[in-house]
Formats: sequence, C-alpha cells, structure tokens
Amino acid sequence: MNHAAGRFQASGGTPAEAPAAGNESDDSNIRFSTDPRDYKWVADNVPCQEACPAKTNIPAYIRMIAEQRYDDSYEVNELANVLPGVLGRICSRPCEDACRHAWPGNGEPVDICHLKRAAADLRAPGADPTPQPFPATGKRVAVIGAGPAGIAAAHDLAIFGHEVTVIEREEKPGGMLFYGIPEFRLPRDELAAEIGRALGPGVTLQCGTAIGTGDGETPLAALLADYDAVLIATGTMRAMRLPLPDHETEGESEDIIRVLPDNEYGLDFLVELHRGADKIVGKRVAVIGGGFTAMDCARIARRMGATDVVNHIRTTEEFIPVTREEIAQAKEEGVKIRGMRSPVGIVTDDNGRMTGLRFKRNRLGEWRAGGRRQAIPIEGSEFVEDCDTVLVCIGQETEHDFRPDVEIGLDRWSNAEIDDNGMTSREGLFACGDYVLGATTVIDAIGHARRIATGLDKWLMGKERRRPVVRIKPHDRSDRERAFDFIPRVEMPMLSMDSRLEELAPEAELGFEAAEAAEEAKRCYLCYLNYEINVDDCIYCRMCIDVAPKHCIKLIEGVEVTDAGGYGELIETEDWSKVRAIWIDNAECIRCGACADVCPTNCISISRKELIWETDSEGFA
Amino acid sequence: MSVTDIQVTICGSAGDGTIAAGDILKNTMASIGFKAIAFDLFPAEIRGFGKCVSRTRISSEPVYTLKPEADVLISLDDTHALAHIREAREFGVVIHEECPIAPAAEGSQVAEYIEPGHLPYQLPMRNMSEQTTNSPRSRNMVALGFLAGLLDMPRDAFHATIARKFRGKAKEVSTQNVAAFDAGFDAALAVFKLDDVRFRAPAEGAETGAAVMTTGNEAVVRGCLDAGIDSFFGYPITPASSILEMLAKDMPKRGGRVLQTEDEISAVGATVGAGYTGSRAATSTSGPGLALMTEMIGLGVMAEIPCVLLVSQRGGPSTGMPTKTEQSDLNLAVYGGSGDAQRLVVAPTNVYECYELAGYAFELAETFQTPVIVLLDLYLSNRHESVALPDDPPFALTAGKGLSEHDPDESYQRFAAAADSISPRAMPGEAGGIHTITGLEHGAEGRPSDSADTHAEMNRKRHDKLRGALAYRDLAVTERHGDAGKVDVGVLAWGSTYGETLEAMKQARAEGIRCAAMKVKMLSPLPTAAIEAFMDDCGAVLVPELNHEGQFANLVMSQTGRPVARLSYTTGEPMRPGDILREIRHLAEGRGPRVVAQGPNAAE
Amino acid sequence: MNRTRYVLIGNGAAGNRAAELLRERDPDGVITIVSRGTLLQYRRDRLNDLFDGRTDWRDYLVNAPDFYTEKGIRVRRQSTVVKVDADAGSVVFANGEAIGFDKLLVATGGERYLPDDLLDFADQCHFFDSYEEAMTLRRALPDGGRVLILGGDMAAIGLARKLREHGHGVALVPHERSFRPHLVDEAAQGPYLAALEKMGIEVLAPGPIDGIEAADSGSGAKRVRFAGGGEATADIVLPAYGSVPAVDFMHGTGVEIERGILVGATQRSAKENVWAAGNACQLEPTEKGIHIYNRDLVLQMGEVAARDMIGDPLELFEPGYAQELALDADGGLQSIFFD
Amino acid sequence: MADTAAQPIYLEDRIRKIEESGRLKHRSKALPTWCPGCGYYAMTEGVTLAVERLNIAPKDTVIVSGIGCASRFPFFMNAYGFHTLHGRTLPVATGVKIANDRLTVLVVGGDGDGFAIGGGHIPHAARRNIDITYLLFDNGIYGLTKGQTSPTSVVGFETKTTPYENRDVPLNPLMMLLSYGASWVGQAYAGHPHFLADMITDAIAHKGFSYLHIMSPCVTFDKTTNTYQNLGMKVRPMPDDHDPSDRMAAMALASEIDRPAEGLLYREDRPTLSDNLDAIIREAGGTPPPHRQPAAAE
Repeated sequence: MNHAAGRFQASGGTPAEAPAAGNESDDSNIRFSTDPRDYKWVADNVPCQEACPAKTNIPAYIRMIAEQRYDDSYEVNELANVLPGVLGRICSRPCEDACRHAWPGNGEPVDICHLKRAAADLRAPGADPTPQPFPATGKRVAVIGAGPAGIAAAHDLAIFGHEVTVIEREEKPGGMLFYGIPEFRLPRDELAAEIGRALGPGVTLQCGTAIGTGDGETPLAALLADYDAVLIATGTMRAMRLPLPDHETEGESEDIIRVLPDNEYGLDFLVELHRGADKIVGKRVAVIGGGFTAMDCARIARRMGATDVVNHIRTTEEFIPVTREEIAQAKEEGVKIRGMRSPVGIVTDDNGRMTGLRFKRNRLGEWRAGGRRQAIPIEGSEFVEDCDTVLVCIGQETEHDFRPDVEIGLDRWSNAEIDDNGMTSREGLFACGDYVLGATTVIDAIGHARRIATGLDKWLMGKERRRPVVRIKPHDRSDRERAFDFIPRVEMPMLSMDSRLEELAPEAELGFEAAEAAEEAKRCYLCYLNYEINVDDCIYCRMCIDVAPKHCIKLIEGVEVTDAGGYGELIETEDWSKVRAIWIDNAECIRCGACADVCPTNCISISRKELIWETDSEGFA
Repeated sequence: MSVTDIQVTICGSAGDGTIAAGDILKNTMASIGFKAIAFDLFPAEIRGFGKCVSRTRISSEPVYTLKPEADVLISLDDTHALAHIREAREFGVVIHEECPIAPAAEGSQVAEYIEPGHLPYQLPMRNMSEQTTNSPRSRNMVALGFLAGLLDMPRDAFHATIARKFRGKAKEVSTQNVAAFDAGFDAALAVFKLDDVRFRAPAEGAETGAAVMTTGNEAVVRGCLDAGIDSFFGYPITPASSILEMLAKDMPKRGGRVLQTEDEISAVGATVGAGYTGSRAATSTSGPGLALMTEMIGLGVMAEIPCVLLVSQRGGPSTGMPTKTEQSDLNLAVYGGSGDAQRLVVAPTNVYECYELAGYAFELAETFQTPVIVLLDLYLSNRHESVALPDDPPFALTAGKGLSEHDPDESYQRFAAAADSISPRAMPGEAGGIHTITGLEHGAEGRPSDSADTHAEMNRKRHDKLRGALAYRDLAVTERHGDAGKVDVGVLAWGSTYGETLEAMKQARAEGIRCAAMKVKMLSPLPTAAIEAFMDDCGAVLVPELNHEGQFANLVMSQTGRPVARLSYTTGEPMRPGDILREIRHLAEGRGPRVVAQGPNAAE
Repeated sequence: MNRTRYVLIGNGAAGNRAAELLRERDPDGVITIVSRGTLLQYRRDRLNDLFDGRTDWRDYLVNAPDFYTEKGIRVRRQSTVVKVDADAGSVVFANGEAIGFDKLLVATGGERYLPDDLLDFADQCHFFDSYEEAMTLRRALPDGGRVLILGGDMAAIGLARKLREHGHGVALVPHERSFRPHLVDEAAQGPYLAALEKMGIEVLAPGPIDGIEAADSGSGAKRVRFAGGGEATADIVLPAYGSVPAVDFMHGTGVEIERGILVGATQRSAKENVWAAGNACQLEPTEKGIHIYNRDLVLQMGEVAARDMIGDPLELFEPGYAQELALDADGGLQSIFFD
Repeated sequence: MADTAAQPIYLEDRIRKIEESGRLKHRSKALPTWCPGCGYYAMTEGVTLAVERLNIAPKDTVIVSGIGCASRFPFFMNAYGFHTLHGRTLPVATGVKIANDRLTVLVVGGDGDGFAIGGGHIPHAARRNIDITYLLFDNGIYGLTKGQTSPTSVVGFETKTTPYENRDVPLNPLMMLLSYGASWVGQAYAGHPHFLADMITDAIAHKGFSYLHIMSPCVTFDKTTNTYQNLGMKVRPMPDDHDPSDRMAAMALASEIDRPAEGLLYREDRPTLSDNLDAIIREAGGTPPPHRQPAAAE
C-alpha cells in the first residue's frame, strides 16, 4: 500500500499529525495496518467508534478535549461525521450505548455526544478544518436532497475532486435537520454554519429546485443525462399512516388523520412549522408515538402553551428509540408518557368535532429488532382519553413520486435497492441515506452517505481511493489516572424551565464550559490505547495482575480466533505448564495503565490503535 | 584342663609395632582354628609417641568379650606399659625389655613396678632384634617369638602369618621379621617354664583358615562392599575414620566413588542426595557428627529417602572421650531430630553382625525408603574377632519398589498410598516419574500441604511402613540365648555389651542360676512383641549398657510399660562381665531391681 | 617428707625377714628386695618334697604375693646387681638401670661352689639350688633312676634320703667338701660315710673327675670318668660341694670382704650405709672364719640388721655356733640341717 | 526488525511461538507463589529457556533448593526437584551429581541460604569443581521470613532484625567465589530476562562448577535499596576488554560493587569432581560404571 499517500492523508487532518502532546512528536514509528485482526481489534476494543455509523474516532477527539485541543477535536469529528456541531446536539448517540464506561460495573457512559458539541463550541472562532481535495477529476455528480446524507455525500465527493451539484426542493438546506428538528434542540445559525462549511469549495447548492416531471420541475432522467452520476438522498419525508381499526374502511385519500380537524401527522406539523406556517395546538395534546419526532412534537406543544401533553406509546419508555436525556427533558417540561396502549379510533361529538381518542390496552410481547418489544392488544380493554389535538408520529417512509420517469428496484419496504457501491438498478443512479435505509437517524444517514460516496467514487474512477486502515503508534503512557474512573458523568447545564417554555427558539441545553468538558473528557477510557504484553520479555511475574483493577489480565493458554480473523474468548488456565502468555484482556481493560507502571521488565507496551481513513488519489492497487 | 583361654596384652608406643604384633598373634591363632577376640587401643593423637595397646583373647571355646585381666603382658615401651602393669593377672607373665637404649632413670622401668604376683621375663629384645635384623625395629617380633616360645605356640603358623602380613613388601622384610621372631622363640625355649600360662592345641575339628580376624569397622566395610555400595561421603572422626579410610581405598576398585566432605552436615547431605538419586550411599560418623546430621536425617525421613549412616559411638557428651567406648548415643540415633521422625536403627552386637547389618542396611533403606542408622560403638568398631565372612554375600543388590510398580495409566504420585504404606520410588533420570520432594509436609504427589488430614495420614504412613522391617527377609532382629523357658533372670542387651552379657550369663548358669539373655539388633522400630515375650519368661530383667541414663532401659520400659533393672555406667571401657554377673546374682536372690549407675568398683 | 630408701639385695630368709621388720618399724620407708630369680621367696630347704608330688611352685612360697602388696614391699626379680656405689647410694642392674638407696642390706646368701675340674662339664650336670633346677632334675630322673652325687653337701644328702625313700638308686663320690656346711676333715669322714651307706647310699671311692659325658645316645644317662681310672654311670649327676658367699659384686664398694662381707655386731659393714646378713656376711671376730648359719640364725641376722638400719640396734647377740655333725646311737647322721 | 515502529503483537502468533519454543514442557502445573514481580520469575523463565536451548530433557534435570524464597523453585519446574534444608543445597546436589553424571544439576538459593547458614559449603563445591550450576539469587534480604537482614544487606539497611540499621559490612560473593576457585563465575540481573537466560544457558553448558550471581530486588520487603529502579541504574554491561580468563581482572570487577557488571567474569576449564573420582577409580584398577556416565561418555 502506498504509505506516502496514507501519511499524506493522515497529515490531511487526522489526529495522527495534528499538533500533539510529546508522545506524538515522533512520527517515525507509526504503522498502518490492514490486517483483519487489527480491524477486529478496533471493532472489539473501541466500541463507541464501532457503534458510530460514521466511525467517528471518539477516543481521539475526547482526549483532545482533555488536552484543550478543541480545533483538533472538532477536526477529528468533522472528518468522520461532517457536522460535529449538529451531531453534538441531536445525535442519537449509539456510541454512548456501546461506551465501555457503560458496561456492567463501569458506571455511566461518557457524554460522547455533548463533548462533540463542546469541541464545536469551544474551538477558536472560524478555525474551520481545511481539507485538501484530490486533484479535480472533471466528473460531475448530482446529489438530490440536501439533508444529512446529501450534505455528507456531497462533502466527500467534492474532496474526491468531483464537481458536485446539490439539488434541494426546499428553500433551505438541511432536510430534516432544518425542517424536522425544533430550534430549541438545534439552533439554526449553528446548522447553517456547519452546512455552509460542509458544502464548501467544489459544491454547488441549488435550493428550491424540485425533481419531477411536473411544471418547473427537473426530470431525473435529465439529470442522469447531464451528470456522470446522480445520487438520490431524499430520505423519508412521508409520514406513516396510523392504522385505526375503527376507521379501516376509509381509503388512503380519506385518512381520518388528514381529514379531521385537530388531527395531524407530527412530521407535517413540524415541516410546516419550520417553513414558517402559523401552527397552534389545543390545551390537551395527544401525541401518538415515542420517537424523536414524537418527543419534539410534545415538547413544542408545551412551548405553544398546551398544558396537558401526553405521549401515548404502545409499549413502555424503556423500549422507545430516543435518548434517556430526551425523555428526561421532556418530562421535566411536563410531558406525560403513557404506555401500553394503542389507539383504535377517534372519538367525535355530535357535530363531528374530535373530543378524544379510544385506546386498547396492550401487553408486552416478543422482542423485536433494535431492542424493541411487540405490543399485543388486549381484547375488550378499550378506553377513551379526551384531547383537543392529536399529533401522530409513528414513523416515516420514502416517497418515490419525484421520479415517475425513472424506474429503480425497491426492497420489500419499498426502499431503494443498491449494490456495494450504492448504485441502484439504474446505471449511474446511486442512492444513500434513509432513501435506502428507511427512516433512521442523522448519524446513520451520514455514515451511509459517506460509504456510498466512496463507492460512487470507486465506480467513477474504477478504483478504490479511500479505505479504512488501522493506524498504530507507540504510546508511552496511559494518559489516565485510575481516579478518572470515578468521576461522575457531568450533567448538561440546561436553560431554566420557565424561560425554556416561553418560546420555541431558545436552546434548552446550554453546552459544557471548558472545565466541564475537560472533566467529562477525563472519563473516557481512551479505548484506542492498546495495552499489550510483549511475551518475549514477560517473566510471568504477575505483578501486573497484582495491581489490575479487575480481572483484566489473564493467564491464558490460548485464544479463540474468529472467522472474522479477530480474537474471541481468551482461554484462561491455572496450569503453569499451559500458561502460554499473560495477556491483557482488552475487553476488560479500562486503560488505567497500572500494569505498565509496575512491570519489572517493561514488557507492557501501549500503542494507539485507531481506525482512520486512508486515501490515495491514485487509488489502491 | 584342656581349654585354652589366653589373653595377651601388648603395650607399646606408636611405631613399636605393637598393633602389628597383636595382628600377627590374633591372625595366627584364628588361622589355626582358635576363637579370638581383640581390641586395640590407639593413641588419641596418632603418631607423636602415643600409647598403643593390643589386647587379644585366644580361646578354644567361643568367647564374646575380652577378659578384664591379661595372662601375658608384653611391654614394648615401659613408659606406656607402666600404667597397664596391673592388667596382668596374679602369676601372669610380664615380658619386658632388658636393655633400654640409655641407662634408664629410676622409676622409668616396668621392672620396678612389676607386681609381686607377676612372673617377670626380662628379655634383651633390642639386642636380639639388632643381632638378627640390624635394626631395633623388630623388637615386636622378638617379643612375639618369645611369647610363642614360652607358650609352645606353633612356630610355622606364625611364619605363615608374618609372610602374609608382609606380602607385597620387599622379601627381606618378611624374612627379617621371621628371623627376629625365631630369635625370641628360641630364647623362650631356653628359659624354665613355670608352666603356669597354659596353651593347648585347638580342639580337634576346629576348622582352620576360614576365620579371619576382623574388626567391626572392617566388617562394616566388607558389608558395604558386598552390598554394592556406590557412593560414600565421610568426614574423619574417631572411631569411625577407619571406615572412611578403608572405603576410600577399596570402593574405587569396584567403581565406587568416595568423597571426604567439608563436614558431617555435608557428608550426610551428599548421602541423602545420592540416595535420592538411586545410588547406594552411606556416610559414617560418631556421636558428635550424628548430632550434626540429625537435621538431614529428618529430611530423609520426611522425603522418604534411602540412605545409610554408619555410626560408631564414643564417650560423650560433646567431644567427650574420643578414644573411649560408650553406648550413650542411643537416644540420638533413635529419637534425634525434630518432629516424629522415626527411622530404622540397627545395632550389631558382634563383628559378624557389623558385616550383616551394614549390608542389610542398604536393602532396608531402599525397601522402606528411609535413613538407616547402623549403630556401633568404639569397642565394636575397633575390636577384632575371628569371623568367617561368607564368600557369597546374602545381600540383594537392588531392593524396594521402583517406578515400574506404579500403574502407568495413573499419573505418578511419589507418595501414593499403599497397603504397606510404601510408595513406588522414581529416581532422577527416569521418564514418567518426575516429581519434587520436600522437607515440608506434603500430599501424595509431593506438593507441600499443611492440611490436618494430610499431616496425620503422612505421619501414619511414615511410621507404619517401618513395621515391615521387623520381619525383613531372614534378618533376625532379636536372639535369645541361655536357658529356655522360664528363667530367674533375663538379661536384655544391645550392641557391644551383649558380649559381656553372654560371658556373665555363662558364669551365672555355671553357678546354677537359671538365666537367659536376649540381644536386640533393631532399636527402631523396637521389636516390642519379642521383647515382651522374653520378659514373660523372666523373673527379673536386667539391662546392662554403657551409658549413664540407661537409655536402652528407658526405651524398653517406655515401649513395654514394664520395669527393668538397670546396670548403666560410663567408664569409657567395655562393661565388665563381673558387674553384670553381680547384678544377675542380686536379682537371682530375688532382691528387687536396683539401679546401678556408678562405676564397677563402687558397685559393691 | 623424706622417705628412707631401703634396698635389700637377696630374696632369701635374711632379706625377707629384714624387709618385714623394716616395714613394721618404718611404715613410710621405701623397701625394695632385689632378686636374680623369677619367684618370690620360697623354701629352698623344702624342695625335697617335689619328690612327694608337690610340684607346684606356689606351694613353696613363704608368702602369697599380696603379702608384699599389702606390706608395700617391692620385689625386683630377674634383676642382677652388677655394681654398688655405697657413697653415691646407688645400685646398678645388668640392664643399666640404677636405683638409689639410703641403706643397703646385702643378703645374697651363698652361691654354688663348683670345683675347677667340673667347670667344663656343668652342662652335663643337674643341680638342686633353685626350684627351677630341682624341677629340671626331677623331670630328668626316671622312675627308679640312679643319681650320682659328687661331693655331697647336707642339702644333697637330704635329697638322697628322699630319693631313697622313692626307690631311687643313689651313689656318692666323697670329697673334702662333703657334708658342708659342716666342716669334716677327709680323714674324719669315715664314720659319716658309713652312716650314708647305712642309709642305702652307695659310697664310691673318692678321686678327681676326669670327665662327664652322655652315657649312650637317647637314654640321657651320664657317664662319669675318674682320673684314677674307672667310671660310673647314672641318670643324674649332681655336683654338691656347698656354697660360698655371693658377694663378688661388692668388691670395690668399700666394704671389707674376707670370705663374706665383714660385719660388726649389728651386721653393719665397714660402710655405714651398708649392712650384710646371712651367708653373705662374715661375723667378726672369726676364728678361722668358720661359720655355720642355719635358718634361725639367718633370720636373726636379718632382724638385727634391720633394727640397726632403722637406728634401734639390739644389744649384741651371741651367734649360737651350731654343733658339729654327729652320729646317734645307732649310727644315724645328726645335723641341724636335717629338719 | 530493527525499526522502532511498534510491531503489532498478534497473540496467536506469540502463543504459537512459545509453543514452538518447547520451554513450557519444563514447567510444572503449579502456579508459582512468589510475590508478583519477584525476580525469581525471571530466573524460572531463564532456566526453562536454558534447558530447552541445551536440549536437556526434564527427566534428566534435577533442581535442588534450600530454604528461602527459592525453596519452592523446583515445584514450579517440570523436573526432578529436591527441596532440601536451609543452607544444604550444595551437599545434596553434590550427592546427586556424584550418583549420576547424566543428570543436569541446578542449585537455586538466595543470599541467606548460600552465604549465611550455607556459607561453609560453597568453597568446597567450588574447589572440587563439581559439575553443577549454582544460581544464587541475591536480593540482600531474607524474604521468606518476611524481611530480615542478610549477609549481603548493605550497611545502614533497616530491617526487622536491624531496627537500628545494619552495621555489618556485606560480604562480596563474587570475590569469594573467585578466590574459592570456582571455574565459572558470572553475574546477571533479574530485570534483564533475556541476558539472564543467556547467562544461565552458558552456566549450565559450562563443564564444572558454575556460579551465577543474580541480582534482584525483593519487591515486597525492600522498597528502598535493591529496587528494580535502583538496580536498573546500577548495573552495567561487561566491559568489552574484560578477559574472562584473567582471575585478577575478574576480582577487580567484582570489587566494583557500586557498578556491578553483567556478564561472565571468569572461566577456566579443569577436571570436574566426577572426572577426578573416575580417574581415581581407574588408578585403583576399577571401571567407572556406565550407568552414571554422561551419555556422551558411553
């Protein structure tokens, strides 16, 4: 592999070359590995990065915060997830669920998300990363949709040296970021700034341009003709219809939610609100559903003056796909969550005005994917809850109306079907983000988009020009103290409740002060540090075991090697004649460094193992 | 009377050939079928002009001990002989030099001290030696010849012995000694024989030639060699040094290795190491050395290692009396060391048994996987007896359970439990038997353990396995002599004292006392059953021994719970049969047991 | 303290008696009897009994060994005195050893007198002066064997009587020294010789001896040839000419010697630290030096000497002169030497 | 590879490598019980490496220990082991070797065991040149008995037995061994396991009495003097110009106790005790029995 290029790219802004603490000053002994065992090591040992759809190098950026290197920290983020400031607020944080610190016995997860924001908040004004693009390729790529996926893809394609045009239907870029997420969660100026930076040089943005065959619309076929490649990133902008047994008879057009006043789909409600429409809600608002949209709707309703806002969910709190903070904050703001119920119909009075909702009680059923549970209606358990406004937020789906002229293959969920590079059944037509995945999260969309961008580039150029690689660098200390492990998770400072509910705009979360950020950053185990015993130098004295904080250093006779080429279980033994090695179980290791400090033969080495993107404008052999 | 029973004491200074003369005398007598027993006394500090005394008892009947008095006393050096002049009995012969080198100062001559009851024979030995050999060095031969002539001993037998003794030396050495001998012999023919010291030809059919005069230490050495000893480690100490010296000479001839170590601790340590490695190994020492060795003996017991300790007791405690005999190390041999460290202790009572027990010691050690102490005393080590050692030794060259006796399907356990409490023993170099042994208490596999059960069980194992030694092959651990059945007095004795015991018993029986004696050859474990059976037959039991505390009596009483009469004293000399006889009489008169712990003279 | 050292040369009656008395009077003195022989003092005068079967020498001892032990009297036997230095007070033995004395008693008795003409033939003869000689003679004399006595002193005549009792033949060759210690002139010998014949002793003709030799090989018998022709054979030839004082070793010591050591009334010699008693001494004044000391007299002498040695002399005693040899009514010999 | 880049350590490769090294077969099943960090671990590994390199079968190895922290050493090795008495390792080892020259005999012990109670045996093992290897572990303290002063404790050392500080001058083991006539005298440091293993290998390979002085901390009872840190700073490599056949030069090195040099101080080749004993046997007209001869000698 072309190391020069790897280093070049590395010096393009990965923390590898970012100005760093002493132990990083010498770069001569950095290695790059594509050994599957190293990929597997990272996957196994850096659970946050593994969990992050965009593979953000979380330990690196958190460590930099601890070192008050906010610009570097922001840059590390940007490289992976393009919109750190945004994600630092509204990310669904799969990383935190995976965080080692959250593992049994280790306490609460590190506040990875908010540290991301801290990097954005605390960095020097205007200190934007300046990625150096590849030489121009002369290829033109059209990206449909300026949502998270579109922005991320466009950003990457531009860096690959292509000429990119982003076509957005709405007036403003951002997609769900702008039209879905309420301002109190994502200040619009912050959003605009990040999008502006992301869609930097080499990207043309055309807003207010709809794709379609109608008047003033641009047919997709035409785009396919004009551009070397077209990438659909339109996401899932259609609300899912609420199935109501009482109203099954009505067809699509007579969806009671759409026809009956005071009933509305939350998605539409939010989009219209952010387009600038005047929206009002009654005193009593019933929100159906427990996703982010549902939470947003409920909290907006509170801010619009509703006094009695209830989230009706089919199962219970613990099974709904929003962060704990989200629920907590909603509750603080007076939002009620009522579980184990499914709406069966709308209750109306004589003159047809809605007065309430009829529900059936549920009981918990089978587990479903993503840690959800099935809800099984209980016959004859119906009951009614009165309400003035109903907002339905049970999910979103893709819409395909914009391309009557171009047929592509869809999957059983009617999402676009694509190959490894991201190309649909139509030559040159690619798709990414929710348009392919179905309704997911922002970070999912971004992560997917960047992968597809790589694939698209490969299709265009005929060879792979970016790939993940494991960067290994000696590290002479743990950067941590055992005491850090006992720091409690730092609470996010919040806007006071009354000023929160006064208007829609003010951001509820105030963000970390530098000190708070630093304190929280200390909590990170820095899982990218690899503690290894050099078996050649080991005298099996077990001094390391003696000081180990937990059963993290083991006498082993072997290790399972998985099909993936990585390591499975360490096979422990108490039989001296079978002790092949004393080995640090990185799954257990909390990177406290105590072992390295006491080893009499200094046979415990520390190295940073990071998954980074290696690029090569010439492409890899 | 037709019995010959003559005791000759030759007294001289180192260099006078005292011991040599004694050797020739006793060997000659043995060669013509007499029973002989002899005990030489060497100077504590060899060379210098230390005193040498050679005592030989020649008898046509079996004898078990020296007589307290000599029939003939020969002085080769009056200054040393003076002290022994009273040793000659009344009307006994005293042969002494007539012509000292220089006019002797008053009081320096035996002549002046010869008791009225003695029959003095002045003899110009020096002149005669110089006349016949041009050197005064053969005075001893002159004296010996005179003795032989005076007693009408067969001249030719002496010639043969002299020739044998000087075999390997220059021819004239032998001929000159013979000449000197003849000069003395002829001189004796010229003197009128007062016909008092009687010498009679040996009884008809006394087999000649088979018996050789042998010391206890020599017999021990022969036993070791015949048992195929591989390695020997020793440190010089009187009276055991000669064992080391003789083995140092003879073992290499058979491929054996001998090492003189830096001290007794090292000696026994190496012995244990070699024993552990499968070598037939032994060391030799005396009481003070044994005291140093007890710690290692404990290890041998604990780790179940075969090794042999040849111990010759001397006067104690501490440095005590290096050149005097005593039986005061019994406690040390049987009990010495820390913990419950039972080991095998065997004690020969005569020279043949020195051979027998030294040889069997190796078998016992290997069979029972334990240290074996062969307990002699100076008197037994140094005394000569005419014994016939077997041409075909009775000893097995290998013994004990080896690795082969362990079930190969099972993982090897050095200390595995067994019906006889003896585990198969693997030795370094053997595949499949790798193990580690330790002085720490350990489990069956040898790994240290301080669990209560393990300790109790292993202690039991280490003790139980030794019971087998009481019935090992054809090795008799006790022997009874004298009257059968019920007796008035039984004498229970061990070690060299048993000789005096038999003499005393003979006399007692001659006096009509029903009397029996039992020798105990194994002191640990003690053959209690046999001893109790003996005690059942005895009206009273006497235990004579050469120590102050009555150590054997204590041992017997503690293990049988029965009372015994003690005769224990320490004079540094062998016990006097007369003292034992006196106690036998005392007990025979039905007077109760008494403790006699003073010297013989004070005893009446 | 200073213990007086008494050395008594001679293991006979005088010496032993003196020793006994010295011990009684001087418990601390160091008393040493010196003897050439091997045995303790024994009764030479009783050796005739050998022929009655009393052959064990122990039967002739005057005292058992422990007598000396108890009395603390040392008896140095097989010790031949070769020199005495009276002034230095030392006695030197043949083996070169010297012992010192404060007071010396010479009681060596007499030694066998052998005429010059017999000196060459001594080894063919037997003697009867010591137990050893007596036993040798007895062993050599076969049953009924014949003994030829040359000269014939009283001891030999006593033996002859005993031999006759046991059926031995006895012959005697008279000599001027016959009947010693009695002094009997040859001329006066007739009746006494007759008495001998009466005793069954064959009396041969006197005359000088020419030679003595083995009679014939094997038998051990001896033949005596007489200068005057003629010869006689016997199993035993026993010269018996009496004795003379054994005092040669005393010459040059300063004592006066005529025959014996001349002593005064207290048995003291010319040297004030030297005494003599018994046959070794010669009492003064002598009439021709004739002296016949029987056992009683010898014991007295020893006692007198001892008393004087310890400084407590007895008043002069009258040496009872023994009577001459005599004949009884029926012609039998009468002598103080017959017990 | 020479470059300093952190070579990734792929566990299964390591495990395979160790497996192939064959040294594990010299270990027993029992897990060592020394204090974590103890230099004895380095010694244990060094020995397993050495005997494997020299291709000595476990069954032909005998490890003799005395009392002290070394006493358990044999239990952790797959070899014939003999845990003997305090200070008596050399006599026992002598017996083992004399009994069977085929065996490789290793003696392990500490400074207390060797130079205090056992001091009297060392001169004689050395002068006799018995073909055994004495690995002396010097941590200048009694560890097993929980921290008392030893013959190599420095002046001023404060322990339970010298609460007012040790005032006895420590002895100089290397100097002693050199003057005793040991035919192989070397020094190593537990903190340098690879070099230690090499030295142990050479010591065992040497035909004759080899003495290896192993400096180590007592991690439990000595936190001040012989720590890994202090020793690590003190030790220095053997000067290149040192000639191991020069006894005086070796003594000079031995006397520099403040800058202990790691490596071979002295070696000479001369007949071993067994050689001499067999020579005696031949002179006496006997034949050394084959059963105890080294395989080579058969």
